[in-house]
Amino acid sequence: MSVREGWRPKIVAFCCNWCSYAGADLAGTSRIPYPASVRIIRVPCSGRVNPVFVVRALQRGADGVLVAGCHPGDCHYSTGNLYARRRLLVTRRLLAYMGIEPERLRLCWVSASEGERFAKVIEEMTAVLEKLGPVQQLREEGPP
Amino acid sequence: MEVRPETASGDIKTLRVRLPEEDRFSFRPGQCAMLSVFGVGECMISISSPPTRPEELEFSVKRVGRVTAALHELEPGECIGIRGPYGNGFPVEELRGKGLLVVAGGIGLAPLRSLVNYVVDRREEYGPMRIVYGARTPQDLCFKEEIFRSWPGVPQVEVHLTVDQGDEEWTGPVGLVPSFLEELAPSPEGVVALTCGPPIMIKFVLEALQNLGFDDHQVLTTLELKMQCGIGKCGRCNIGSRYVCVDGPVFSLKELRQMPAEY
Amino acid sequence: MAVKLVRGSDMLRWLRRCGEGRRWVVPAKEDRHWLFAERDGPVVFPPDYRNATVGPKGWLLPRSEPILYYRWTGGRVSVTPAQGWRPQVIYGVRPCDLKAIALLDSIMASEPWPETQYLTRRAHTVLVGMACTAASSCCFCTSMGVHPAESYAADLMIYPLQGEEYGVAAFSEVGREWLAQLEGEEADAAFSPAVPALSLPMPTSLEDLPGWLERRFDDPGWQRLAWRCLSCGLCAYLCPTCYCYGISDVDRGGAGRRVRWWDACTLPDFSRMAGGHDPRPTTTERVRQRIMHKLAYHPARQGEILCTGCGRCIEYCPMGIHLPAALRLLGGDGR
Amino acid sequence: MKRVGVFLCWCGSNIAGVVDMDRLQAEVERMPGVVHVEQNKYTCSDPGQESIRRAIREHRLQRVVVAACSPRMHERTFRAMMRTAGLNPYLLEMANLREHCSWVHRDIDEATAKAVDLVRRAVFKVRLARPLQSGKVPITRRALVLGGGIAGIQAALDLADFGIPVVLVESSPSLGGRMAQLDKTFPTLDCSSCILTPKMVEVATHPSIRLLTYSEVESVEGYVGNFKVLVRRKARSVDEQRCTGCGECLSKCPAKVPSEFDLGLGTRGAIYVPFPQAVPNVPVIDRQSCLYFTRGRCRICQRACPAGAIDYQQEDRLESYEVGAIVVATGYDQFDPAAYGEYAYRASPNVITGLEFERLVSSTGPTGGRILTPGGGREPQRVVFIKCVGSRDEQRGASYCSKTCCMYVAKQAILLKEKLPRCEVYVFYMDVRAAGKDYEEFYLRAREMGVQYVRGRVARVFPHGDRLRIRAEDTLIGRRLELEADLVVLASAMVPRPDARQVARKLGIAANQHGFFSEAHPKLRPVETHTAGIFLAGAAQGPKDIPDSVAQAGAAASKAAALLSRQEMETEPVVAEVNEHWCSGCLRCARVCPYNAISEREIRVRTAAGVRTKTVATVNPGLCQGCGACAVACRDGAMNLAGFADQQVLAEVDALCL
Amino acid sequence: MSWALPAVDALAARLLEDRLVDAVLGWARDPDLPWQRYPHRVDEPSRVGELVWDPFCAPGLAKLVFRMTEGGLKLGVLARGCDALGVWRLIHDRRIARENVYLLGLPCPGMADGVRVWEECPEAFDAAGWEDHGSHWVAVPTGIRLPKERFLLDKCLQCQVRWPRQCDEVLAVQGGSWNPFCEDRYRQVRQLEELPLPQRFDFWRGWFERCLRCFACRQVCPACNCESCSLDQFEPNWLEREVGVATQFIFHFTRALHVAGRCVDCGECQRACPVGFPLGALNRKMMKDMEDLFGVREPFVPQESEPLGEFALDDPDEFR
Repeated sequence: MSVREGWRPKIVAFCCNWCSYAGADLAGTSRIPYPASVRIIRVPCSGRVNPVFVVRALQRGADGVLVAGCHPGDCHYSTGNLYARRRLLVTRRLLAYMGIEPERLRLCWVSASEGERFAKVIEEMTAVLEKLGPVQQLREEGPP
Repeated sequence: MEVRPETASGDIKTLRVRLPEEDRFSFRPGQCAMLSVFGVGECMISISSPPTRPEELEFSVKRVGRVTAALHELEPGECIGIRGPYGNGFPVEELRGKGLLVVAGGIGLAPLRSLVNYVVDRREEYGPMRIVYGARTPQDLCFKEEIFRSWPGVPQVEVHLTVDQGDEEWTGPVGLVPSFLEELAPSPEGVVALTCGPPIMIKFVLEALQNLGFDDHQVLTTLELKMQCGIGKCGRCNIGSRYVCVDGPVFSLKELRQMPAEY
Repeated sequence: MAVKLVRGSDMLRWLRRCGEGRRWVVPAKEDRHWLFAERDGPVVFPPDYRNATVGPKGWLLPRSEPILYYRWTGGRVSVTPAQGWRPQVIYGVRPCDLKAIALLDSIMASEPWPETQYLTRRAHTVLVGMACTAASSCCFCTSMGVHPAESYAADLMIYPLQGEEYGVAAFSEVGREWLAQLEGEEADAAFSPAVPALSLPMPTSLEDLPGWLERRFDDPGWQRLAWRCLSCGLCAYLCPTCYCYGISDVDRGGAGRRVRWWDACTLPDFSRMAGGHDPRPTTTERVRQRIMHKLAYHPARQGEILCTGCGRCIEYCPMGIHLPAALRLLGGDGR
Repeated sequence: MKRVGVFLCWCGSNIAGVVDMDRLQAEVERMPGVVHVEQNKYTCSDPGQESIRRAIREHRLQRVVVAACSPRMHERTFRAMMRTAGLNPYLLEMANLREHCSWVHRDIDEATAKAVDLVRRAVFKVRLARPLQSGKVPITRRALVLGGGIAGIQAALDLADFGIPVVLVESSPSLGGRMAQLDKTFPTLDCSSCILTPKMVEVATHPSIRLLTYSEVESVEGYVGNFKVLVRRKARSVDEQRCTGCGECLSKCPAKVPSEFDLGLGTRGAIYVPFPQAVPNVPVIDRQSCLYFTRGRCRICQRACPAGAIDYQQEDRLESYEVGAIVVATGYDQFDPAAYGEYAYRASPNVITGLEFERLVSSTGPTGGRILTPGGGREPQRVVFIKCVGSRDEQRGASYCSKTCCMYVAKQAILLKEKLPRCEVYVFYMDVRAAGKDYEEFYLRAREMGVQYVRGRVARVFPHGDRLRIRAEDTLIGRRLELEADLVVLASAMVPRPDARQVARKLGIAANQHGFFSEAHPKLRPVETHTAGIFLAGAAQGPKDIPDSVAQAGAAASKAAALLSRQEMETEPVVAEVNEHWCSGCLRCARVCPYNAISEREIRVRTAAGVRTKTVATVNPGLCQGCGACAVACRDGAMNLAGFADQQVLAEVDALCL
Repeated sequence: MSWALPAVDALAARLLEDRLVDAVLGWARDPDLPWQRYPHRVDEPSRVGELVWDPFCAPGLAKLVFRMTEGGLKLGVLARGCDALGVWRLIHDRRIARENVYLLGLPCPGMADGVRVWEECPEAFDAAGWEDHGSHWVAVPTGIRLPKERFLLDKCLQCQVRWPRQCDEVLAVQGGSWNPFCEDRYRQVRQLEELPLPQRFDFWRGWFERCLRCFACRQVCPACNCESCSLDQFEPNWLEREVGVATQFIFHFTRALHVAGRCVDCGECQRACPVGFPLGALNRKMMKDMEDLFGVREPFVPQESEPLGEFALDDPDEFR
C-alpha cells in the first residue's frame, strides 16, 4: 500500500486513571522519551472502554488503539480490567475477522510505577504501526 | 443576529436575524423557514415577525430537541442557515375587511404574532381584532412587551390574557384557553378565527368555536408535524394527502375535517 | 410494433459505443441476488434474469448522499453545495422500475419546490429499458396498470425476440440519437410480453381505489395486517417508488457535510417529533400510512398510484405483509 | 455553542520550552466554541488562577480548559478555582501538556502538533460537560461489630471510645472467641485470658456498647451509612436481667455433654457458661441436651436458681438495628486433620490439634493445667509436633500458609519444656517462618530449651501399645527415622468459619476461593470491602495472629469512625446515570457492578399501547464508585457515566483523530 | 415422521379451552400466495383450524412474542427449536415474563424455501399433509418428494437447534437436533478466518456495499430487543445515518458484538436480509470465539449470564 509522505502513525490510547494514566505521568516526570504518536484519553477504568470507541477511532483516522489498565488483580475497581480483557479480546478477533489488522488494537497492563513500560509499549506499537501503514479500509471520503 | 429569552423559564427564546440585502425574501404571516445550525441539523420554525418589517426576521423557538437546543445556545453575532419561506401562511388577502379572532396558547402565538403585527401595520384594511392568549403561568406568556403594552394601545385591538395557574402578581383571569374563550363568547359575525397552540388546546378551541357558532370555513388553524425537507419531498409531514410543509401549516377547519385524524 | 432488429452481440457493441465516457449501471448477479451495479459495459442477460432484488433507484436517489458541505471559521460558516452526479447509463431496467422512475421524476419535479439534485442526476442518466419476456413469481404489474412491455421513463427499450435477436426502440431525444447510430432498418416485430404471475384481488377499479381505501381508514383490517410488522425498512428500501428521505449533519469538528439518506415510514421514529409526540406511534398507523400513501394519498395528490407491481415487497417481507393481503383484509375477509 | 476559554500554561519553560505556544494558541483559537485563549507562565499560581477568574467574568465563559500539567497534579486546584469563580467544578477539563507531551518529546513540531490535539480533545470533551452536583446521604451514627473475638472486641472498644454507639453481635454465649481458649500468647508468654478478660469486661460495661451474645445476624439491608440489620437473639432460657451469675444451677445440672469450649476434652452441663470468665456471666440452656426440653421432666436448675432467672418459655427474638457502618470480625476455625488419615487423629485420643493442646495446658482447662495425655492421663515422656497440617498443601488442605502455626508450636513446645522439663519435644516442619518482632528470637529460645526441630514430613502416626509410633524422614540428613511418643500435636491450619460464605452473601461482600473475606484492595485498602461502609478485622480476612488482628481491628474501627464522624456523606458526582426512557430493564449492568450499586425499580411509561409499567435500572449514588463498567455492559446506551459520558469519550476520539 | 398438524391443532385447542393461554401464535396459509405462510394468532378454540404446520412455515415467531405479551397477554407459542431459544433469549433479557408464554415444542425437520418450490414444482402445494423422510419432504397423498438439499432454507441448512428445548410441552414425535446438512456449524467461519486479511476485508466490503441497512436483521432478531437501539440514537451518534464502508463496518461490527454470546442461531437475520448478507458468518464467529476463548459450551443456548458480562481470572491475554 502507498504510504503518503511524512506519514506518522497516530495511536489513541485509553488509559485508566489509577494505573496507566499515572504510569504515563511517571514516564513524563522521569523524562523517558517515547514517540509522539500517542494521544491519551483518560478513563476511570479500562472497563469503561466500549469496543465501539475502538472502531470509531479507527474510522476517524487513528492507526492504532491502545487500551491500558491496571494489572489483573490490581484494578482499582477490582474487576473492571478483567471485563475489558474479555470484551477487547473478542473485539480484536472480530476486527481481524472483518479485515482490520488485529495489531491495531492492543490491551496492556501498565501500573502507576511502570513509566518505563509505558514508554516501551508506545515504542513497540509505533514500530508495528509504521510497518502496517495507515488504515486504508475505513477511510471515508471527505469534501471535494 | 440577536438572541432574546422570551420566558422566565428560558424554554422559549426569540432569535432576531438580519439577512444580507440580497438574501431577503418576502413572505406572508404564518409561513415558516428552515433554520439550521450546521453540525447539528435543521428544523422548521415559523416566522414570528411580520412581512411589513422585512429588514429583520424573528423566530421564537421553544427548546424541545437537539436542534432547538442548539438554537438556544447561539450567541449574538453567530450565524445560522435559513431557507424558506415555506408553507402557505395565512390568507391575508381573503381576511381583508373581516374581523379577526386570534386564539393562541404558549408558543403558539409566534406565527399569529406575525399576522397580528401585519394587521397592526395595516390597521385600516382589517376589521376589529380580538386576541385571546393563554399560557401555563404568567412567566410562560411570550412577547410580553406587545401583549401588555403595544397591542392594547392599537385601535380596535383587544387583548385577553389567561393563565392556567396564576401567581402572586397575576391579577388577570385564570383558566384554560378554550373555556376562557367560551366565557368571552365572541360573535362569529363576519369574523374569522385563527388559532395555534398545543394540539390538545387546538382540539378544544375548535370545539369551543363550533359551540360559539363559528362555521368550519370561518376557522383557521395551524398544524405542526416532523419535517426534514420542507419542500414536500421527504414524505414525513403528510396528513392524508396533504403535506403540512407545502399545503400547510394553515388549514381551515373545513379542510381539516376531510383529513384523517393523524396529527 | 416498429423496432430496429439487431443481434445481441452487435447491440452490446453499439450500446457500449454510444455510452462512451458514461458510468454503466447494469444488473449483476452476486450469489443468488441480482443488483444494479457499476460495470464496464452492458451485458447479455442469462435466461434466469427476471428482475433485480434491489432496483436501480439507488443510482438516482442514493442510499445516502451529501447535499452540502460546511465549514466553520470562528462565528462564520461557509457552505458549498455538493456535486453528486456523473453521466451514466442504467441498462436493463424492467418496465415496473421504469414506471417507478417516471413516478419519482414527477414527484421530484413537483412544484413549488423541485428537488434539483435528483433532477440534475436524472438529466445525466440514460435509461435503457428491457421488456419482460418472463415473469417472476411475485410480479403483479398489470394489476397496477403497468404493462410489461411499456417504455415509461426509458430512453431506449430493448425487446428480446427469438433467440439471439433483439428489437430496439427509442423514446427520447437521446434515445433517437443513439438509435440513429445503430445500422439497420426499422421493421415490425411481434413481441410477446410476459404475463405477470399474480393478479391482485382488486376490490374495485384502480380509479376508485383511493376512495375505497380512504373509506376504510379506520378499518380493523389494518391492525390485523400490521400486528406482525417488525418495523424494519425493508419494504420501503426495496420499493422502486419509495423516496422518503431524512437529513442529518455529519460533523468532523467544525467542518462536515449535510447528508440526505433513505428513510422509511415503517421505521419507529420516522414521524416522532422532538417533543416526543408521534402521530403514527404503532405499526398499525405506519403500515397504513405506507399503503395509503401509495394507493390513496399520492393518487389524490398527483393522480397516479405509487405502486408498479414489481412484487418485491411480496417476495421479501420477512413477515409476509403485502398488498394483496392488505386489500383482502380491508375487503373484510375474516383473516 | 458553549463559550469555552482555554488557558495555556508555560509551566515556566517546562512546556513552553518544547511546545511552540504561539502556534498552539493560533490553532486553538480556531477550535469550535473557543472564545478566549490566553497564555500564562504559571497558571496554577495565584495570579494565574486570578486571570482565569477574570476571563470567566469578562468573556462570560461557560466552560474552561486548562492546558498545563497532569490533572492528577492540579485538577483539584483548578476545580476549587472554578467554584470560587462561580462555575461548577466539573465544567473544567485539563489537557496534559507536560507529563504527556513536553517532558517526553523533543521535536518541537511533533510536540506542538500533539499539544494541539490534546487541547482539542479537552475542548471537545468540555463542550459536552454538564454541571455535576455531589449528592448527600445521611449517615446513621452507629456501628455494628460482627464477632466478639479479640478483633471484634478491639474494634468495638475503639469505636466506642470515639464516642460512637456500637452494637456487638456474638453468636456464642460469651465474648472471647478463640483467644479465650488460648493459654499463653507468643512471644511474650503472658497469659491470654489475663489480657483478654479486662477487655471483655470493658465491652460489657461500656456505656456506648450494646452487647448481644448468643445472637446472629439474620439479614442486612441498605447501604453505606444506612444499613438495616436484623439480629436474632437466640433463646437463652435464662433471664439476663435476673441472673446474678452465682453458678448454683451449673453444679446441679444432671446432664453431662462435651464442652465446645474445651473442644470436647472436657464436659459441661446442659445449662452452662462456656468458661469461668465468660462475659456476660449468664448461663445458657442447651435445649438439645437439657432433660426438661428433651424429656419434659427435671427443672432442677429452676429450683436451684435463687434469682428465679430460669425461663423455659423464652423464645428467639428478632431485633432490628440501624447502623452506618459494619465491622466484620467473625474470626476463623481450625482445620479438621481427619483429612490426614495417616496422622491417626480421632483414631488415637493422644493425637490432638494445637488448639486442643491449648486447652490441655490451660489452667482453666479440663486438666486444670496439668499436661496429661487425653488417652492414658499420664504425663507424656515425649511429645511430637507436626506442622503445616492443612496449610501449604493444596491436595488435602489449603494452599496458603496459616502464618501462626510456627509461632504457637514454638510457644507450646516452650510451655511443655517449662512444665515438664524432662519431656522430649520434637517438631517436624517444612520451614520455620518467624517473621515478626521478637519472633525469631522466640523460636530460637525454643531450640535452646532443647526442642528438637526436625525438617521433614511425618509419613505416618499409629498406635503402638499405649504409645504412638511416628514414622518420618529427616530431609536435611536424608534419613528415615522412627520414634515413639505419648502425645502428637498437629498444628492444623486456620480456615474460614464454615458459614463464612453465607455471611458474605448476607452482607453483600466478596470472599476469596478459600472463603476468607476479600479486602477492597490488597495493598491500598486492606480493611475495606468493596461494599462501602463494611470493614474487615481479624482472621475472617485471612490467617492472623493476635497483634495483627488487634492492629487491623483498630484500623477498621478508625475507618468506620472516619465515616461515622459526619452527619451526612458527600457522594462522588462522577457516578453512573440511567436514561430510563432508553433502559430495557435487563439489568446486565447490575451484574457487572462491583459495588451492588445498581438495583431495579418499576416506573410508569406512556406508550402507544397506553400507560404501562416497566422495570428500569437505578443507580445508588451512595454506592457507585464511577468505574463505568455498567455503561459498557449496557447495549441500549441507557447507562452512562457522568463526567465520562459516551458522547464525551466519542467526542474526544473524534477530536484526536481530526 | 409426519407433520402432525391435527395433533398441533388439538394441543392448541386444548390450551385455549383450558384457559391456559389467551391466544396461540403459529402460522397460517397466505390465501393469495400459495407458498407463503405468515405468523398467525388464534384466540378461540374454534379457529385453530386456521393454523398450519408444514414445510413452509418459514417465519420465526420469537420476536413477535415480545410485543404481543407486553400487555400481559398469555400466549401459547408453536415453537420450533429456533423459536423456543429465541423466546428464552427474551425471557433471560427480562423482556418476556416466563409466565406469559406457554411453549408448545414442535420438533422441526427443516423448512423449505417456498418461492423456490413454487417456481420449480407448484403442484407440491396441492398436498393435504406432509411427511418427513429425513432427506426429503413427502407430500400426502400426492407423494411428491422434495429433496431437502435443494429446497431447504439457508437458515435451516445451517440449523443445529432443530429440537425444541426448554419447552412446556413437546409434540410427541421423534426427531432430534441433529441436522444431516450441517456437520460443521463453523465451516464458513473457518474458511473466512483462513483467508488472507485483505481478502477478508474485500469479502465484507462487497457485502457492505450491498447492505441497505434496512434493519430487517435487527428487527427480526430476538437478541436485538433493546428499548432503544444505540444505532438509532443521535446523541451520542454511535452510528451516522450516512451509508459508507466505514459506517457499514461500524453497523455490522456493533450488531455482531451486541449479540455476541447471546445469539440463539435461529438464522432469522439471514432469512430476513433481502440481499443475502452473511450475518450468520458474523454471529457464528462470535459463537466460535465464545467457545474457543471462554469455553462456553452450546453458545447458542440462552443463559441468565452472558459471556461478555463475565470474566475468568485465567482468560487468555493475547495482545501482541
